Parts: sequence; structure tokens; C-alpha cells
Amino acid sequence: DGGDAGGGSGPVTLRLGYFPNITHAPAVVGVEKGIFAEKLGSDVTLEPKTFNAGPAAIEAVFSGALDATYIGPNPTVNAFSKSHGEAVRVVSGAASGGVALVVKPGITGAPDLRGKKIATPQLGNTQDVAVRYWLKQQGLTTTKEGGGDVTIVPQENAQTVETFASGAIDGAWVPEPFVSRLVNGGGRVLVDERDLWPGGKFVITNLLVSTKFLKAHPDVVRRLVEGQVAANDFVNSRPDESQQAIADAIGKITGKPLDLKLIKQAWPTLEFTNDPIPTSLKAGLDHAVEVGLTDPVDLDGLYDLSYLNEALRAQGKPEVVQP
Amino acid sequence: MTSTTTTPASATKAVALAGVTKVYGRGTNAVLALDGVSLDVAPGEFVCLVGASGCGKSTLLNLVAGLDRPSGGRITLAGDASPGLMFQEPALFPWLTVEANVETPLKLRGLPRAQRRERVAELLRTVHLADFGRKRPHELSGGMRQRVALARTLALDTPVLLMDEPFGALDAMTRDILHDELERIWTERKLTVLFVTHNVREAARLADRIVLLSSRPGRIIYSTRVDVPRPRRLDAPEVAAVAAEVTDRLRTEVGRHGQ
Amino acid sequence: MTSTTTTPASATKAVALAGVTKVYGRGTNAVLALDGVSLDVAPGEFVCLVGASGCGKSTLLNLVAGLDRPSGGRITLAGDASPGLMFQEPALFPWLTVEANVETPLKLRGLPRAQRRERVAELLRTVHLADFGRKRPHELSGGMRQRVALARTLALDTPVLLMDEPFGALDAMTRDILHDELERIWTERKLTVLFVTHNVREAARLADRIVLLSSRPGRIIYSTRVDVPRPRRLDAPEVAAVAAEVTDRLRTEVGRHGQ
Amino acid sequence: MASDTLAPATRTDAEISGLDALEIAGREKEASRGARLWAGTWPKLAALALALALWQVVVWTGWKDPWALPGPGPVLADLGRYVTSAALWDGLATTARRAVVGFAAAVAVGLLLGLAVARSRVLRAAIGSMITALQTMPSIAWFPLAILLFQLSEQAIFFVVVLGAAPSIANGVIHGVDYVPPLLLRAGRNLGARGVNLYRYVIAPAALPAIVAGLKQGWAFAWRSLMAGELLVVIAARTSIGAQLTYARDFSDAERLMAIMIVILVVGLLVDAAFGAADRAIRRRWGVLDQGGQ
Amino acid sequence: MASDTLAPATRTDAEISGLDALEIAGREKEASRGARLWAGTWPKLAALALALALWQVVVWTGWKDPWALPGPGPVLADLGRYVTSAALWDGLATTARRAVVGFAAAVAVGLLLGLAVARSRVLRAAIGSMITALQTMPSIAWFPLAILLFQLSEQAIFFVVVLGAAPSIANGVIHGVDYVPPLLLRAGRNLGARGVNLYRYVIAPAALPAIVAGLKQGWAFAWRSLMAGELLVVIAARTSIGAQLTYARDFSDAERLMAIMIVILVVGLLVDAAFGAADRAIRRRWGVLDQGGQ
Ligand SMILES: Nc1ncnc2c1ncn2[C@@H]1O[C@H](COP(=O)(O)OP(=O)(O)OP(=O)(O)O)[C@@H](O)[C@H]1O
Ligand SMILES: Nc1ncnc2c1ncn2[C@@H]1O[C@H](COP(=O)(O)OP(=O)(O)OP(=O)(O)O)[C@@H](O)[C@H]1O
Ligand SMILES: [Mg+2]
Ligand SMILES: [Mg+2]
Repeated sequence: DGGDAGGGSGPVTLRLGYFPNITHAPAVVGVEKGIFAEKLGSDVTLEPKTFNAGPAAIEAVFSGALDATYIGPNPTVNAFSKSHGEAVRVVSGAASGGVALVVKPGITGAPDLRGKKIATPQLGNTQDVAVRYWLKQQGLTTTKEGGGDVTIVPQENAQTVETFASGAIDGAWVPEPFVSRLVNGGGRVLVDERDLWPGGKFVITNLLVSTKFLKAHPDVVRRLVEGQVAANDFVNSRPDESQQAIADAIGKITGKPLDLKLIKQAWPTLEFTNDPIPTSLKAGLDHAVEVGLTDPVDLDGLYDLSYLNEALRAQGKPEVVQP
Repeated sequence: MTSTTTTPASATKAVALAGVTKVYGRGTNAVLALDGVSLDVAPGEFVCLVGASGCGKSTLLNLVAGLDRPSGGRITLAGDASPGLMFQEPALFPWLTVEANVETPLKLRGLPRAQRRERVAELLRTVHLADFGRKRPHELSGGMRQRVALARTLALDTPVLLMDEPFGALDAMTRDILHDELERIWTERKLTVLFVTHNVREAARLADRIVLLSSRPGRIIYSTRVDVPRPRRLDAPEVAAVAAEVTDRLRTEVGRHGQ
Repeated sequence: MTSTTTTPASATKAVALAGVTKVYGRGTNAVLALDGVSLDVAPGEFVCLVGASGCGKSTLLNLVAGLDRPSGGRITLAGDASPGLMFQEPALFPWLTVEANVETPLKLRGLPRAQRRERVAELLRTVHLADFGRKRPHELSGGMRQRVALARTLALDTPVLLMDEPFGALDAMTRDILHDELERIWTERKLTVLFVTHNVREAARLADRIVLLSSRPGRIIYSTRVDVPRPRRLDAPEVAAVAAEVTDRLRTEVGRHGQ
Repeated sequence: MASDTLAPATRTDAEISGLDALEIAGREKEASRGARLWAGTWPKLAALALALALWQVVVWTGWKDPWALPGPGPVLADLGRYVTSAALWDGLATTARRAVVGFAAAVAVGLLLGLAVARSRVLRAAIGSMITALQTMPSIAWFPLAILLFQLSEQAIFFVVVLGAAPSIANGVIHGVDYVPPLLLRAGRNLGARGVNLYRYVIAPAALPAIVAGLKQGWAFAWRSLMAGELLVVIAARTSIGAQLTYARDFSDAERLMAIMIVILVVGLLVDAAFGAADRAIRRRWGVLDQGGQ
Repeated sequence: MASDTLAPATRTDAEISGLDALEIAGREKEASRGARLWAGTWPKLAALALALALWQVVVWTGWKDPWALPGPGPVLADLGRYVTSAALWDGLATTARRAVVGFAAAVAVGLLLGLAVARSRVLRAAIGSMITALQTMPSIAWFPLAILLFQLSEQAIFFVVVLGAAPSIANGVIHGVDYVPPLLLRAGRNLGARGVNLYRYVIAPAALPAIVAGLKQGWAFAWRSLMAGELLVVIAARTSIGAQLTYARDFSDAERLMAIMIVILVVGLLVDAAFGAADRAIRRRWGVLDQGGQ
């Protein structure tokens, strides 16, 4: 059990979770290219675990089966609030962007959406909140139960592709690579979520560590964050190699390499940044409260970006804002 | 499903078996249960089959009832109703009450409910189980179950009746009473009966003709008319005489075969 | 699980029933199957139970075998082995071959394999089924199944044997042979036997004592010693005389009760 | 075994009258009715108490953080809130209705399929083994087809439920029909039951115990498929237990998740009680009740 | 019914010798062996051909876009690629191993639980109805507990599989034991079988048909739970059929999804063949084979 191994030195196992997915590109590349292993050093054993969805990863962090994981903003907030701010800390960002509203070709503006069905990945998640908030700004109402001017249909992303193809829905507010897939299936991008945020930045993936592990092995976390920074460098400087690495990694698990074209298509909509963009997370939560999906959550103490800033400083890069 | 031919013309034979052979199993495991059995039963005739244990009596009844196919030979029945068979085991439906068991063939014939009730009550009275209509088979004694099976078979109202040791589990008195009942019904309904029994005296009491089967392979080795005038009594000397003769024959036969 | 008391002291009684009562069912559905039956069987005694169908004979054997509890009264057995019971139905295990069925009680007693084999072969020879060891129950005729059940019960080697119409499905010849076999075994092993039969002559042939049960409620109404010296023959006049007397009694009894 | 004394009523007067005995039997029953109810209840209560105590002890040891494994206290408190909220009852109403309709459809399909396959050589050879194969297909594999066929309607859910449960029911029927005692079949045929009548009067009742067992297994498949299928279509203004279960997990809400699990268990217990009653009724008829367990 | 002529071998010489008859029986069998094989095969082939034809026709009508509903051609082509790739065999190896281990554990738990509950009044009253309730609990509800208990190990997957399949197996056992004919139980007891021996010599063999039926249902539950459980975590980058199925869906790869479904069906068919053989062996012994279907 790596989390319980002694102080800063001695053999430690770091169990790191991530999804074999384009929005987790730094994690995939970091593992596949040995970047984490190199930064962690020989006394830390890296044990990568891949997940299919957020809840299982959070369950694993909660049960002490996982020390750190790349994950989206929603599970991050849930894990933090459900453990009363105790269980997890965000130590770095990983990716921003890559979300859009894709609609049927006939729809050219918000007014056309009246009476239509829009899919989101999950009730109350980032994209679900985003679409409701945006619609509200456009003067269209929605309800949690699917009523209002526009019907919101929360469903799995995989299913969204099926239902969009079969005409059961008129659009979807989804992350990559589903945006690209819907576009390839005849959809058009009505809203690129980047256009709604200051600087076009909002968090889609960040790096979470369990508080226990952070306390027990701050040194290992520092090296992990260094690895994350290095991985992002690699991703940003050698996109072709990274794209291939992602395709291969997915292929290893799924038995069929992902179409490289799709990765290339989705790639420009994403920005791989170490900044977890706390403001976007906070704003997203405020929006959720505003559209009546959640109660206010206190995010104080969620971010511990000292390791990240240390690493950035060491490389002479601009530091990020610790909220 | 049945192995029978119907020839309405031949009114002289209610049941006709011609060279009927039955083999169970295959290859080295095969058992020749019946071997070229030819037997004609006239309409209204009461034929008793006797023979050692395992000689093929039940097999023969099953074939005549059309529940099994002969391996060879031909079975012909007059009329178009298949015969009613009372199995060697009670074969009652455990999920039905005694009444419902007896009622089943009536239901299957489409009799209206009122008539069915009356008929069931009458049949249960015939087998002396009037008070047991509401019981289930597992609440009955062995002999009672056999009597329910008898009532159920009689409910079939078929012109040909096949009975496989119908009174085997009954005490002598009940058996006596049921002999009379069966004889009465046979006369009234002009039934053709093929009756298997181990009780040679019972055969002599009931039969127009007694047919003796040999064991493995089952063949007809002896056949005799019982010319004792009816009504007969089980302990009448004429009946005893016939029984003694058949027993003698049987003894020689079983003795010859060893087991 | 058993309703019996063991008193090793009383060597004069192998089986003792004192005021045994058995009620089936509850409330208005209740059936009084046995009512205050008291019966002592001496060690080595051969007692035959006769009575009308449904009078409680099987019930009584089940109680003595400890498979059911009496509703009242007391059953005492000498020795500590529970009696072997041959049921009215064959009750063979359908998943086992004939051999394996007969072998089961030997296995349960922990006999070594070689001895078991020998014993099974011997028992199958006794019931004249030596060639049928490899068959399964569903491949046998009714009488054959009954003989397998007999062999299985004999394999139990208990000092007390309870038999419920063991020869009911057998032809007269096979029955004769098995009478002799049973008598031989009874003498050799000094068995105590409680034997149910509908064949009064069979009772007279085999029994030291014949006990007559009345119907509903089942009570002992008559009991007689059979003093005919052994070996007896089924058709011996002395045997016939005893049978005639018992039959008379039975007839009065059944006649009195109607059904 | 033969050495214990079991004279239930040690009566000195050996001659007891028939009426007496009947009355005794009656009284015995009266006396034991309360006792029998208690005999059926205390083990349940004991099991419940034991489970709760064990759970609480594990929580007290501090083995896991409370947000990973909440104790009985918070879970029961949340269950209380849940039970008094409209969410549960609305969800339960939707889910129960779907379960009933879907299961009914599955029963119809399963029975017909089972009977057809069990009695037709050709059909059995053709699709008999396909039934088990279909049964092993996970629900999510059917989702795309369900959407293709039924779009985002409730029918899509029913489709998944039927595909989940019908094979199980069919297998129960086939098993039951396969083991109908040949003697009873022959008896039925001889009594004049052919074709449909043979099914109605002999095969169906004889196979009934196995069919009920198959229905019970089918219910479990139906319910599980439903829990998965309810994610397929989140229909306007209609919440469901399946959706709530997944949301609780999505929100890492361990307390609510366990509260919903308790609700699912209670529904399962109620359904089992219904099947149990049916099965006991059959066993009483057949005379195989009260052999060992209840 | 009584009006058709069925004299299988219309022999003029009525007196045929025993040896003759035996030989005839033997020859009849020889002749029909090939025919019987064919009788068991052609319906399968016909069903397959029919299904493929229907599928192709639907695709030809252009009812749905090819990426939503691909035709048999592309799917079989993809299946060909899949079958010749390491992915399938690696995944199948992992999944099959997990299925066997998990099912074995479920069988052990299910049999013990079933026997215990079936024969103990107290246990049955306490947890009997809990078995069906547990059976209806969807796999995803157990994931958090599985991770709590076993972390991200294969044991967590086995845990989900056992919880999915054991109740089903236990229910099969309970059903079987409940319907053991009382006469055989009595016979067994009288022959000296008590306690464990009564189970071994009477109850277990008498309940065997129902137990096999329960195992078959349990296998379906185990396999479905496994397909879900394999998503829980991908250990050491080891691919599995469950993961491949879900990712095929996540990536909207309809061809691969259908190829995997075909693989799952084939596995199901093979397992069913094993169960079918066991069941036929039992039925042959019991003498209930060949009543209607095969
Ligand atoms: N289903 C079967 N499979 C194989 N062999 C069978 C089958 N049924 C009967 N036999 C065999 O056929 C022979 C005749 O059996 P059958 O039941 O006709 O005898 P039976 O004359 O009725 O004897 P019993 O008087 O004992 O009832 C026996 O040797 C028996 O073993
Ligand atoms: N399990 C049971 N439940 C209810 N009643 C029963 C049960 N077993 C037997 N009886 C009743 O008890 C009475 C005696 O039955 P038992 O089987 O002892 O008769 P029997 O003397 O063996 O008759 P037979 O000669 O017909 O076998 C019958 O009236 C029967 O209906
Ligand atoms: Mg017979
Ligand atoms: Mg009896």
C-alpha cells in the first residue's frame, strides 16, 4: 500500500489513475513515454490504472486504492464536497477547452433550439451546467426534469452519438472526442465553449491527489507535478508523437487503435495547460447554483498549487494563481 | 404417435395384433420385449393376459394404447377412439385433487360442468372413495390411489379398456367388490377389455379368454377360453379349476425359463 | 427424527407399540389413521398385517421405521438399529443403476468395495435379476422394480424388517420362489418381520401370527397364531384353512364398514 | 437415532377416541400459530441486527473514511430523508411500472419461446442454445440496437428488459418441460390430451415449479436490466430508481447510494415474498412442503 | 390419431427371431447416426442463414445509416480482422480466466449457501428471501464496496461476479432441494443416510437437474457481472472483452461492437453446449430424455 509507506524517502508506490482519452493526453503521454517514471525516480514505483469514468476513480481515491488521478472538474468538486474538503487536493491542471455544442445542420442560432432536445453527458455536470446557463442567457428556460423551452437529455456520450445519428436528439453539449465524432456524423458546431470564457480557457482535466498521500509523500507529489509539467511540454512540443501515443494506448486497452484522424481533428480545440483554471471551476459552480442544479459549495482549500508553481519557477515559466 | 390402423369394416376384431415385435434399447443393450405376438380380440371380449414378471405385458398394453411404436408387426383397432389404459402405477396428477384427476378426461371430452360433477361423484362412489374427492394423491394410501386411477380410466368411456394390474394393491374384499363393478360396467357398456393380472384366479373370475405370455422374448404360448357361466364367484370350484390349469401351464413356463 | 424408544433390556419384545395413534392433517381435514394400536412383536417373530385398503398399514410401518411421529402413544424397539423398511412403492433412486441402488445401503454401512460387489451380486441373484444390474429403474418392468427394492431392503441387514406388500406386483411363480427365499433368510438371520399383505393366503403361508386391522380408525380387531408347521406350501390345506378363517373375519369387518 | 424418546403426548390411556385425537390436533395447531409466526420473524430480525451491528463496528474501527464507508447512522438518516421525499416515490412509481410492464412482456415472450423450443425438435436444434447465449449478453450491448429500433422512448427500455429476462424465463420453462415425468405425459395423452390440451392439462402444471423458479430468476434479470436501461432514456419530468442510483454514484454520494441499495433490497424482498408464497402453495399441493426448511 | 398406419417395418413373417430383431435395432441406429447429426445441424444453419439474410435485407433497405447499422459484410470483415488480432485472444484469455475463477467461486458460495438455506429452517427464515433481493442488485451498486474491500485488484472483479452469480446458483439449489420427492428422502433415511450422507446420496443427486439449471442461470449472471466489472478498472493495461465492448461503444464503433457481440454469443453457445451435454446425460440416466424436443 503505497500511501502508507514511510517518509519522503524509501520505496514508495504511486498509483495513478487516468482515462485513455484525448482530454487526458498529458497523463497518457506521461505514462507511455516514461516521463513520470523518469521524474519520479527509481525509488518510486508508478502503478498506472486506467478508468472508464469518474465515479470509479473517486471511489478508488476514497478507499485508498488510488493516490492520484487525472479527472474532470465535476468529480473533483464532488469528491471535495462529499468529503467535507478533506479527501482530495488539486495539484495541477492538465487540459482546457475541447467542449462544444454540436447541432443538426438546420439549426443556426439559439432561437432555433426552442422545443428541441439537447444532450449532455450527465445531469449537473460541467457541460450540463454550461448548456443550461448559456440557454438562460439566451432567454431560453430549462428544468432539471427535462421541461422548459429546451429539453435537456442527460445521457452517456457514447449513446449521444447513437441518438444523434438516429435523429432522436437535435444537438449535444459534449467534450472531445465526441464533438469531432458528432461533426463527422453530420453535425455542426453552434457554440465552442471557449468563446464563452475569458481568454478561451476553462478546465476540462486536472490532476487530483489524495490528501493522505500528499501529507505522507509531499516529495513524491512534487515529482509527480514535475512529471505533469514535463508531459505537457512534450504534448505541446511534439503533437504528432503524442497523438500516436494516445492512439496506441487506447488501442492497447480497446483492442483496436483509435482512428488517428479523429485525434488530429479534435486536437486543436484543446489546450494543454498546467493551469487548473480555478476561476472557471468556481464560475461553473456559480452557474450551477444559478440554474438551480446544486447548492453552493465551498471550494476553499481545494487547490494546493505550491508544487506546481515550484516546478514552473524552476523552469522559469510563469506561475499560476493559487486561489 | 400411435401405431395402430383403423379398419371400421372388420367388426369381428376390436383389437388385432399381427406379428408385433418390440425391442427396447440399441445394440448390445437391446432387449427383445415382445417377439411376434399375434392376438385378435373380438368386440365385447374380456381377455386376461398373464405371464411372469417382466415378460412384456405392460409393453403390449402400451403398444395397443398407441403410446409406443412397435419395432415390427402391425396393430389394428376397430373404431376411431383410442383405447383407455389404466397404467400399472397410479400415474395420478399430483397437482390435482382426486376429483379433478377423475374429471380430467371428462373435461378433455368437453362435457358440461354439471354432467362432469355428477359423473365424478358416481365414479368415486363406484371405487368407494366418495369421501376422498377433495384430497390430493399424496394424502391417499396405495390402494386408494389405484382406485382413483381406476375411476379416472373408467371416466374415459372408451369402447376398449386396457388394464394393467388394476387391483394389485387392493385387499381381497375391495377387490371382490370391484370385480363385480367391473363386470357390470363391461356388460352395460359392451366393452372390450384387455386385462393384465398376476392373480390367475382373478383372470379365471373375469375373463372370456386367458392368454399366457412367455418371458424374454415375450410370446403367446397358451390361450384358453373360460366357459364358466356368469355370474361367477371367485371361490367357485369351476373358477378354481380353470385357475389351476393356467397355473400349471404358467409354472411349467416359468420353470423352463428359470427366472 | 424417530419416534422410538430403545430398551435393550426387554429381550422379549423386538417391537412394542403401546396405544399408538396417528392423525394426518389438521382441524376439519384431520384423518385418524391409527387409533390406539397396541402390538408386541417378539424377536424372531414373523407377523403379517392385513386389513382393508386405507386402514393404516403403511402408516403403521412408517411409524415403526421412525419416519413419522405418532400423534400419541409410544413405540419401543429393542436394540439400537432402526428397522429396514420396504416401501409400498419401489422408491428406487432413478439416478442410479439397479446395482448401485442395491449397493447404497452397503456403502452407507461402510462395507469395502469387494464385499459390496459380492453382496450385490448375491442379492440380485436372490431376486432373479442377476442380468439386470446395469439397467436403470426406468428400464425395468413393475415387478422387476419391486424385486430391486426387495434386494435393497435385504441389503440393509437389520434385525427387524418391515415390508409393505413386497410381492404385490409379482406373478404367482416368482412370488412362490421369493416366499421360500424370504423364509430362508428370515430363519438364517433370525429376523423379526412385520409384513403387510393383501393376500391372506400369503399371510398364512409366511406368518407366525396374523393381525387384522380395521379401517378408519385403524384398530387391531383380530389376531391369530398360525400353527401350521414349516416348511409350508401355499396350496397346503392347512394354510388354506387359516386363510379362509382370516378372510371370513376380514369380510365381516369390511362388510361392517361399508367401504 | 433410535435411542431418543419422542412420545409427543405421553398419554397413559392408550385407547384414545377418534374425536379426542382430532381435538388434540386442532389445539396443537392453535397453540403454535403465534409460535410459528415468531419462528419466521426472529431469524430475520436477528440477521438484520447482526448486519447492522457488524457494519457499525467496522465503521467504528475507523477502517475507512466516513465518506468512503458511511455508518448505519448517517445512511439511515439519509434513507429517512429519501423516504419522505417525492424523489423516491416518483422514481419508484416510474421504475415499478416499467418493471411490471417489462417483466410481463418478458414473461409472455419467455413462456412462448420456452414452450416452443422445449417441444419442437427443429426449433430446439436451431435456437435452443442461442437462448443461454443471449442471456449472457450484457444489457449495454443492446443499447445501440434499442435506440435504433425505438429511439428514446420507453419501448427502448422494455426492449432491453425483455432481452435480459426472457431467455432466463424460457430456460426455466425448457428445464421444467424436459423433466416432466414421462409417465404423466403418457397418462395425459391416454386421457385424450393432445396438442394444446397436453400443454394445458399436463405439461404446464407439471412444469410449474420449474417455471416459477425460472420466473424468479427472470425477475432478477429484468430488474437488473431495468436499472441499466433506465439510464438509456431519461424521459421528461420522470425520475427513476435506476437513474437515481447512477446519479448517487456520479456524485460520489455514498450515503444516498446505500439508501437506494436498501430500497432495492426491500423491493427484492417484497417480490421474493410473492414468489415464495406461490412456490409454497405449489409445494403444499404437491405434498412436498415441510421436508426440511420451511 | 388412431387412423394412421405406422408399421415401421412391414414384415410379412410375423415370427422373427430375437437375434434378428437385435440386429435390426443395431442397423437402424447405424443408418440414422448421420441423419441425426444432420437433423441437429441443419436447423442451426438455417437459423443462421435466415438471421444473416434478414439483417442484410434491412441494411439494403437503407433504413439506417451504415455507421449506425452496418451490414453483415463489414461486420464479418471486422470480425475477421478481430479474430486474427492479438487483441481478441489476449482479451478473451483474461476474461475467460476471470470468468472461470469467478464462476468457480460463485459456485462454491452458491452451493453452500443454497444447501444451508434449503435445509435449515432458521437460516431460511433469516436470509432466504435476501437471496433473491441480492440477486436483483445491479452490479454497479457493488462497485464502491468492491473497491473498498479489494482495492483495484482482480479480487474486486471476482467480488462483483460472485455477488452477481451466487444468489442465482443458491436459488437453483434451494428449488431443487425443495422438490426432492419425499418418498426418496424417506427411502434414503431408512437406508441409513443421515446428515451429510443424506445430502450426498439422496438430496444432491435428486436435486441435480435443478442445480444444473441454476448453474446455467448463474453463469449468465456471472458473465454479465464480469462484463460490467471489467470496466471497474483496467489492471496493468490488460485488455478484456468487457473493456473492449464498452470502448467499442464509447468510440461508436458499430462494426467492432457487433463483432464483439458475436464473440460473446459464440462463448455463450460453447458454454451452453457444455451445460446441455450435462443436462442430457442426467436426463438419459433418469429416463426422461427424448420426450419431445431432443
Ligand atoms: N423403457 C424401457 N427401456 C428398456 N427396457 C424396457 C423398458 N420398458 C420395459 N423394458 C423391458 O422390457 C421387458 C418387459 O417389460 P414389461 O414392463 O412389459 O413387463 P411386464 O410383463 O409388464 O412385467 P411386470 O409384470 O413385472 O410388470 C422387461 O425386460 C423390461 O426390462
Ligand atoms: N400423508 C398423508 N396425509 C394425509 N392423509 C394420509 C397420509 N398418508 C395416509 N393418509 C391417510 O391415512 C389412512 C391410512 O393410510 P395408509 O397408507 O396407512 O393405508 P394402508 O393401510 O397402507 O392402505 P393400502 O392397503 O391401500 O396401502 C388413509 O385414509 C389415508 O388417506
Ligand atoms: Mg408391467
Ligand atoms: Mg399402504
